[in-house]
Amino acid sequence: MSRNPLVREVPPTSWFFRHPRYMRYMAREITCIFIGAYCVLLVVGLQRLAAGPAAWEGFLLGLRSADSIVFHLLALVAAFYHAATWFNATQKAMPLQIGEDFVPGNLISGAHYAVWVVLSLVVLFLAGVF
Amino acid sequence: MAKSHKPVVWFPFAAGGTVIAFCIPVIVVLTFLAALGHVPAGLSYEKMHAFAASGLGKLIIFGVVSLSLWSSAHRLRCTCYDFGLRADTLAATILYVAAITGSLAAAVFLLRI
Amino acid sequence: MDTISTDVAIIGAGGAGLRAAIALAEADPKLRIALISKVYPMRSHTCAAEGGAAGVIKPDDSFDLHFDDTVGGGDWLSDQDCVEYFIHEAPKELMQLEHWGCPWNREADGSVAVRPFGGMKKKRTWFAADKSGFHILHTLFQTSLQFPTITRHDEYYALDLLVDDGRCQGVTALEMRSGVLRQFHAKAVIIAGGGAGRMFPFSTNGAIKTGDGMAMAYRAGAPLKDMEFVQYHPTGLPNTGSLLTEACRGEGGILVNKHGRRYLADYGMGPETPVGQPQLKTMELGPRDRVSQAYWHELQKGNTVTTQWGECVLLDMRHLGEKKINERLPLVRELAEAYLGVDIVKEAVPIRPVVHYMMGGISTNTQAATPLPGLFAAGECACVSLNGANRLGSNSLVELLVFGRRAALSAAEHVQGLPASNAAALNAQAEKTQQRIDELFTRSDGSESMSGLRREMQETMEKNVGIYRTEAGLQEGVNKIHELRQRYSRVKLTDKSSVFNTDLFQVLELGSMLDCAEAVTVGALARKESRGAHQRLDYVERDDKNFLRHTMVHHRGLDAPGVDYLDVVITKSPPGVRDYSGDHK
Amino acid sequence: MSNSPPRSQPPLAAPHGGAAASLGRPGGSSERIVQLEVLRYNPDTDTEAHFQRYEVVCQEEWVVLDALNKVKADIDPTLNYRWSCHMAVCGSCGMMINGEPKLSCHAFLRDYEGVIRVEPLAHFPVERDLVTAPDDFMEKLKRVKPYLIPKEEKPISAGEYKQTPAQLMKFRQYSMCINCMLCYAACPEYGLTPGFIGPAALTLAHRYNQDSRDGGRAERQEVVATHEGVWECTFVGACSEVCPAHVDPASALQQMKITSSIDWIVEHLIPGGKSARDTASREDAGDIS
Ligand SMILES: Cc1cc2nc3c(=O)[nH]c(=O)nc-3n(C[C@H](O)[C@H](O)[C@H](O)COP(=O)(O)OP(=O)(O)OC[C@H]3O[C@@H](n4cnc5c(N)ncnc54)[C@H](O)[C@@H]3O)c2cc1C
Ligand code: SF4
Ligand code: F3S
Ligand code: FES
Repeated sequence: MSRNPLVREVPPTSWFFRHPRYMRYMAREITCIFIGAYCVLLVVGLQRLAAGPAAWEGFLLGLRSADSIVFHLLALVAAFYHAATWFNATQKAMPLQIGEDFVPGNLISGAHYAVWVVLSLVVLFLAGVF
Repeated sequence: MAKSHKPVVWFPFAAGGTVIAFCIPVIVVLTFLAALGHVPAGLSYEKMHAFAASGLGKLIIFGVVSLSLWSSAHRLRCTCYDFGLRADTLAATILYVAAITGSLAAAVFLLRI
Repeated sequence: MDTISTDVAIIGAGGAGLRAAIALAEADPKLRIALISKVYPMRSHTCAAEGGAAGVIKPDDSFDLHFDDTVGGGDWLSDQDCVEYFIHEAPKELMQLEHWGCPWNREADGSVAVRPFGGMKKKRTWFAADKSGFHILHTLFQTSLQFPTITRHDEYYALDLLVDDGRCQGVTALEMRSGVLRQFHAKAVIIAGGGAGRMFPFSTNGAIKTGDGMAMAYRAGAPLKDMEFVQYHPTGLPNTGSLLTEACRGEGGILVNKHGRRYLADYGMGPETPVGQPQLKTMELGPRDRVSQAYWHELQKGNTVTTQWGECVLLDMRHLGEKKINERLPLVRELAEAYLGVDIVKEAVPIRPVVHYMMGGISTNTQAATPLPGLFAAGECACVSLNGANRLGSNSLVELLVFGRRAALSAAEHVQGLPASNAAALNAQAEKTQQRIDELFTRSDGSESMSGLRREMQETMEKNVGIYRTEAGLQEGVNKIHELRQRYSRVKLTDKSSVFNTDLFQVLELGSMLDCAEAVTVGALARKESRGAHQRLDYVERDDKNFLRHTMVHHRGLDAPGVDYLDVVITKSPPGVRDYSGDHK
Repeated sequence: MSNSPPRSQPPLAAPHGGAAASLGRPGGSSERIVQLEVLRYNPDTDTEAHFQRYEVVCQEEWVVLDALNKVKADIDPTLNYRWSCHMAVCGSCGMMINGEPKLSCHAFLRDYEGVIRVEPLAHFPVERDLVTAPDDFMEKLKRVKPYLIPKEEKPISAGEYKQTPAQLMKFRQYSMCINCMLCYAACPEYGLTPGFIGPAALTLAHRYNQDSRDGGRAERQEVVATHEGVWECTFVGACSEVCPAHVDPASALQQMKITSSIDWIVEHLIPGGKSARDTASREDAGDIS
């Protein structure tokens, strides 16, 4: 008698149910669908903008539907989730060594969050939100 | 095995990921406000038009839109694979072409402004 | 039976085996090298060594000092020509590892850093964080990957040496994943099989340290030397045997018995020093063996603490405070918390001495050659007589390198111009091994359980051949081990499957351990003196007149082994008073 | 020095609350019956794997490996698994414990409730019971040339290659890998695409690339920068989450993606830009040695 190694196939379409961390990963990846769709919306917006004031107003009015609100909510969640995962990851992709020591990872991601908040506030301010 | 040309698609993906993280949330907030009926002053036709008409404005808008599109397309390509879709070349072609088309469209519209 | 032809077969891919393989590959790119190991190389127990490796490198140090430390530390049982060779090769070997990428700790100017170590008068221990052995092993393993002439046979369990025409010409080994026995025909064999601490119930040694290499050579006719010298480390966790580093005491930890007394003061290591102010050479900073021995006396007096893991004394570090403990002893805190559930900030840790290292092993000379032509040995399984009666910490990692390489060079020389081997004779021997295995599988009267025999052996070793020994206890030990060896021939193999049958390997390992245990007990009974790690209550003095000699134990099948002696080589340092204070200078 | 009083500082030195009883977990000896559900597979007799239940009397502070050892010694000698060091350094005892890749010598019973499910490491073929075949990993390890390829050869007699503590720290973390393969069992991309060189092997390449003494990055790029190299990694990050030695392979791989991308740009977009070797030596400008 002899060897007969047992190969356990990974189920290609359902593997991510096996562990919560895989679900978190898939959630991160799926944000791209909403971001992508939202980018398409932006392109449409550009088209409307190019078409003149009436078209632009129509575009803004068109945003005011229940579907649009739901979509925006989803896109917002996706965008925030993406931002958080991205900022937390940067310290891994680009660790910073000063002398012997590495700058602690949460300092790096913390700096990202800070810049992000400031940038967002500036944009909101320029856009006249407050 | 030959070295991969992945960097061609990966670099813009990484750049786009950063752009999405920093810029998209706040932009979504803006249009969300509009969707709720509180159109921010900055989204008026005059303001938007003026912004998009300036060279810098065009550059920013194009950068954000095209990189974000690219990043999303690339990530979707990987996600398709993760979901068990094994036709990677096909998925890549469709998605990248879509992203490029979207970017080109954005460029055309911007130039018309 | 499959035959694998090679030039040199190396048994064991720990530090010693890998160093030998690389040295062979470098010495002669035409040599075919078979590297046989029962575990993947990086699983070898060299990975567990923490402290570091000694080699003279700094300007304030000298070869003479390293010589004196080693010979004195070994209680003059070291062969001084061997020590001489060793101390000169040591820095070269450590430097060679540096050139292979070993991440040695560094000084600010980029040179290699050294730290002080027990028994060494100068700072000369090279270290890679607290994972020196790990880094040495992985550096060697990774370096070995670039040599195409090294063919690894991972997870092959070596069984018997093939000896014909008065010389060693190969080995049989079981491929563990298939259960198939193969024979390796080789012009020379190097054994680098590691130690045998698993003969004892409490050991810092990994599960693989079962003395297979020693037993293999022993059965093939090469004598085992100085096996009675077994090193105990004073502070091990009582359940897992994990080591709590000497630094616990270096930082100011104290040892107390169940009455709260710092009992070391009662064993010539006092007077007591103030708590939290450790001083070199006294009390808790006494020498390793003396501290271990004091535990034994406390045990006899009933002063030990009874815990769920057996009799212990307490290592108290609470007065160091949480801050210092976290700063200096984070690993110790984690270890005690994780494995015992004791937080050293809040509680004293129960500890006990734990078997750590075998000074004895296959008898080799300074060329790493055994008395059996064609057979070489290096590493913990060998006794080249560097460590004498007591090994100094951080000498053995270097021993692996120095004598691993030396064994390779000797083997490379040996294989030149050998007469052709008699394949038929070798095949016939290999068949015998096959029969031995087959018999285990078909044995119907197997009545002895493997784990039962193992337990009895471990209890016997602990009880009779521990830190202190007596005539009566040793005699009991000899008798018991003899009995267990007889009973072993009726051991029952429960698992009859072919693939990765660890029941089978454990049975075989038990056989090896019993062979080694026999040499330990017989050697200890015969050595009527106290020297280094061999302490007898009935012969408390060192006896240079009768026992400045190496014990040589010869295998005699199931009969009692033969014992004779070999003189110690003394070149320039006549036996003197062992300077225990050197341990912490 | 004190004059050796018969008993020094009793309150400090005395074990609190009458010795034995207070040692270890409260309540003295704390035994617990643990239910293990172990995946069994014997190629001699089985065509499929199945779970087997064992009830083991354990000490509270034991690890899963201790429980398995108890099964092996007292209940079922035919159970097979690897282990050696019992101190999380030899890397042999990796298993899936309740679905998570773990070193069984570092998986504490007190962290588990109910039945503990023990399976062989995911993504590797099962040789028998909990023993997997690591051949694929071993082969990949070799492919990344995980050894020092010196920038400049020099004889031993010329002494050490100088390396500052800061230069050492740059790669030290990546040299701590114990080859336990938990990261391979955790990485879904390795599971989906077995050709992927995988976290530990690539990280080892990074370890040498980052070593100030090394000049072999260009050679390693031939493996690292391929499709099966870093580009198969989608930054799941599971590898770093399960790594018992805190090596952080995810970090190493992302860094390598960045350098590989820079290489590509240098090679393809900058006239005269050639190989990784250039970037490698540029990166290390400012070395001492
Ligand atoms: C916890 C601990 C800490 C230590 N700290 C230090 C220190 O700080 N400094 C120091 O100098 N020393 C230290 N030592 C001692 C030192 O680590 C060992 O003596 C040394 O590593 C032994 O190396 P080796 O190559 O001889 O054997 P090992 O590394 O044990 O390798 C033995 C090899 O033989 C193989 N083998 C065994 N039997 C068979 C068989 N039947 N068939 C095939 N292959 C077989 C095994 O697979 C393995 O590859 C320490 C030891 C321990 C346990
Ligand atoms: S990187 Fe970590 S998890 Fe992966 S093999 Fe190395 S030590 Fe194990
Ligand atoms: S889990 Fe796998 S995908 Fe990359 S980050 Fe780790 S190797
Ligand atoms: S037994 Fe060595 S890592 Fe667990």
